[in-house]
Amino acid sequence: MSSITLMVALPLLAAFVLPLAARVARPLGWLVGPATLVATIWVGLEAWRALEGPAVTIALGGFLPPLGIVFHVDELALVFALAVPVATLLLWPWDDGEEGVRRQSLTLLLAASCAGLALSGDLFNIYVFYELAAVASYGLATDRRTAAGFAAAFRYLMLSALGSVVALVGVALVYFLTGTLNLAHLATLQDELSNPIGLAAFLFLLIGFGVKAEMFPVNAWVPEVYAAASRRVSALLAGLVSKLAVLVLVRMLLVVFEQPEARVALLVLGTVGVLTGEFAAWRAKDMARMLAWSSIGQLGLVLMAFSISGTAGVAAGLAVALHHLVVKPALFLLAERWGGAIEALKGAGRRSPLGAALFVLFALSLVGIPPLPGFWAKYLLLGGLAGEGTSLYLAGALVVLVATVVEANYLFRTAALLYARPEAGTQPPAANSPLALGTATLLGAVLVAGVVWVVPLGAGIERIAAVAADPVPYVASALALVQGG
Amino acid sequence: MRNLASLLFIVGLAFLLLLVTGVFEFGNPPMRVGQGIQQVGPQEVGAANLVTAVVLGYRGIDTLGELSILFAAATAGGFVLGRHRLARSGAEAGFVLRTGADLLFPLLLVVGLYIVLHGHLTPGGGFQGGVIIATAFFVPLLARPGAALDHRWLALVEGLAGAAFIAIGLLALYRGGEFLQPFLEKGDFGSLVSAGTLPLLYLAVGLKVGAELAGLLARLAEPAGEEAA
Amino acid sequence: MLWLVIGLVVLMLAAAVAVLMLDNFLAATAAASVVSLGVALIFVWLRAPDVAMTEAAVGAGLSSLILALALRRLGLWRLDNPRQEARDDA
Amino acid sequence: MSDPIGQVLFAGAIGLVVIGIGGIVLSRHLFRMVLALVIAEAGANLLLVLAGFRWDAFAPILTQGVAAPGPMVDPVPQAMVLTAIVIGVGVQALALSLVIKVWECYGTLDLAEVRERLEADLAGQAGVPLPGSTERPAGERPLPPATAPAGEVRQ
Repeated sequence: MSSITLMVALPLLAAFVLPLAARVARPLGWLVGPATLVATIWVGLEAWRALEGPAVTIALGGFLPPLGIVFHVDELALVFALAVPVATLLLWPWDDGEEGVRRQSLTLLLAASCAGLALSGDLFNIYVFYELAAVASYGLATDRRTAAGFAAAFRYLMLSALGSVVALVGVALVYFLTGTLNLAHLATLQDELSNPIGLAAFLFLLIGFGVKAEMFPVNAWVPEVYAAASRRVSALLAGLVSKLAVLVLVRMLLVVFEQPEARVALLVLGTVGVLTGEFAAWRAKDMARMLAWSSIGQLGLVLMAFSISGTAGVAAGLAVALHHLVVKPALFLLAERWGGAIEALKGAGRRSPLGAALFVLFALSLVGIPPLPGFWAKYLLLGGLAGEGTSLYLAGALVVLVATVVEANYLFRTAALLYARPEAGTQPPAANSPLALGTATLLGAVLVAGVVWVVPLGAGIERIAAVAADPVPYVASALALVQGG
Repeated sequence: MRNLASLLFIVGLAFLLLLVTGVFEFGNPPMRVGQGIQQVGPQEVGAANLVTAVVLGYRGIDTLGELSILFAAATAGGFVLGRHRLARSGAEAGFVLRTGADLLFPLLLVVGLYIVLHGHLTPGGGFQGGVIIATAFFVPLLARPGAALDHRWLALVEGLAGAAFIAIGLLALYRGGEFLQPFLEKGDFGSLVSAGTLPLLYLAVGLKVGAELAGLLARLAEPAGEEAA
Repeated sequence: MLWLVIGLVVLMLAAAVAVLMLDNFLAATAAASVVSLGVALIFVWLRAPDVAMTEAAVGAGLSSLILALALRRLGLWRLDNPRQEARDDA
Repeated sequence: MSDPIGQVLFAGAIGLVVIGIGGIVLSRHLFRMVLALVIAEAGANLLLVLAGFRWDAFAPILTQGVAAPGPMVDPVPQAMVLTAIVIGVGVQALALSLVIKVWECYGTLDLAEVRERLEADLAGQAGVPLPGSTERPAGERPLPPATAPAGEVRQ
């Protein structure tokens, strides 16, 4: 089980030696990244197979918690830790040359940090991995080397750095209160955290880590960066990195900060995010920014789902997050050459029937048309919100319904344009590259598989959620490590 | 309007923070973890400098992450600034600066290495020493704007030092321990060869940080030659 | 002791405000390194020699060096008051 | 509450964080935003070290063959601050690289102007009209700006 640390160590090692390997022999450099990611996936699968009981804690460096840093392994962590190398491999930058090597190095660093975010059980360690993900993504955001890319990346960096300072203050407050950073240890110190200062610490951490999670007040960077960066990078940031940031917030909410006010804060911010995101997407004139705003809306849904208490909340949040993890990268890949004005897409479906068909499939699932997985995700979400019963949660459910209508409007409007007759004298945009189309097809197949195996999938999500929603196994696994020696 | 919202946000933040810290008792922290490390740290790790014991032992993965962040920043910086311009004037600085740089270079290098290698005993360590090593390589650049750092050598040192840090960690894993678990003899407490693998890790950190920062500084300093002309 | 600390903190806060107010960026950068040095001094008093050393070497030294190099590259390296020229640019 | 020195130090740390964050949010110049970030980080680091301070305690460094002479301050926040300082410098260096590149591309460091040019560029890339303007952009702008910064770089 200790080998799970390889999921972080191997991509880091590969990122360090990649520039050297590329200098020794070009094919070697070309191979290092994908081979490492495949090895990482294998390590993750092995760990899942070897996982006994609900959760296992690994003491890094052999230093027992709470003194040392731990990795906490349960199925929730493994799902996301495995999604990281898989998604990275699908969106791998197959470029060549000096810049290609840098891009690949940064992508590997991003993969390592995301795996670390999924596994880490230490507050400051999470902060370090979060910063690593942030720095790598600033670099990747400039990958088109346009003036707009540099300006957007700078604004992103400043907002994110501001968030990091706020998060660091939050970490300091937690340390002031408890003198420890281990999440399991913090869970046993509830008394010291359930006070206004503990809530303030949570809010600081929420704002800090919310930047990458595209949370409402700190998401101004999203449309700029996603429009200016290449679609592959947008897909990686929207699909993967945002989910890991949400996972970190959820861990804190479930294990450490059990105050009801913390949940309400998440619900309110998520709801505002849904409203602003969906309406801005509705008004957007170009595909890239429409997808960016829609991503903000979807992440709002995820946050709302996780604000529901108990297993129902985690199950709904997990379902919405995983669905978005599959759909949004696919849509960004389809927007590879369709990223421009939506109006200009008239008739694009005639030049690329497969692309248009895939777009319709993903749009239908995103809106939540049965029997596609998106429907079940929204079903769980609405059920959970209604189950809470308080007026605030019911208002949230209402917002979800309104957002769905708005979402359906702009997505179907776009889909209809794809099949419209092109205006005389204009040329619809070219079809997407085979690589992008192939990857999108693969993701579409995953979506269809989700329809076929919806029952075992739902059972699995329920099982994972039942373990993750309960702080007892989390603490118990750390205790077992300390007592077992 | 936007400024108003920002101001409101800042005032709110200040108020919240002041309110929060008014409650704390300064100078009497709970120290749940700190106490434990002070009790078992010297035996468990064998480093006289407990901060080093925490940085490389208890929180070793943080340090690895920190190294990776510097690497990511240097890589992204190179990615952003692009290829360096090679054509430059060979104008040299004055005699005093040149001689000073020649004298400073070995001095800074030795001081930097000393600080790196004594990181487990006295204040200082890989990061502080690495900064000094980077300065050692940067000062000659100031004195001779025509000279250029060989980025290939820097990349080699950088990559190998980073790989060495992880390799030491993986070796521990291979030996049946956990990733980054210190091994080797702990040695005499407080002597130079002690604390197992910690000095080796700090050496890797120092070299990597030195190479990375030297490269970063050289890249930022590039148009300096044009201006001197 | 108290007055020393108060003086140091006031100096730091004044330097921090100066960073935001000064029109000359070279002076603002210098003020930022004053803040870092002040923090480093406080670290010494807080029995944190490692951190003080790092803050002095990295925060005050390296960071100021990086900022100064960037200033030079941006053409903001001047000792006179740049407000007039800034107006001309805009 | 009780101790005035502690209050002063807390106020200093919080003051630095708030001034720094205020500077990031309110500055209109890209370089000044980076300077403000430096201050905010220094404040956050100070706050973190304060979290581990103990009265009448020694630095967490032992000497050869001697047991600890008395209580020591908490080494953990110090280790975290070491990490945070280095992370901060890395981020600053990257931020400055981006500032340099923005200056080379746009020839301005004024936040409002940069945002304007950014919006125009994004709209131009996508081929959609700028919000609030009737003219259609002619496509992507060429990278060297109309007002070349060349004359500015040399003194």
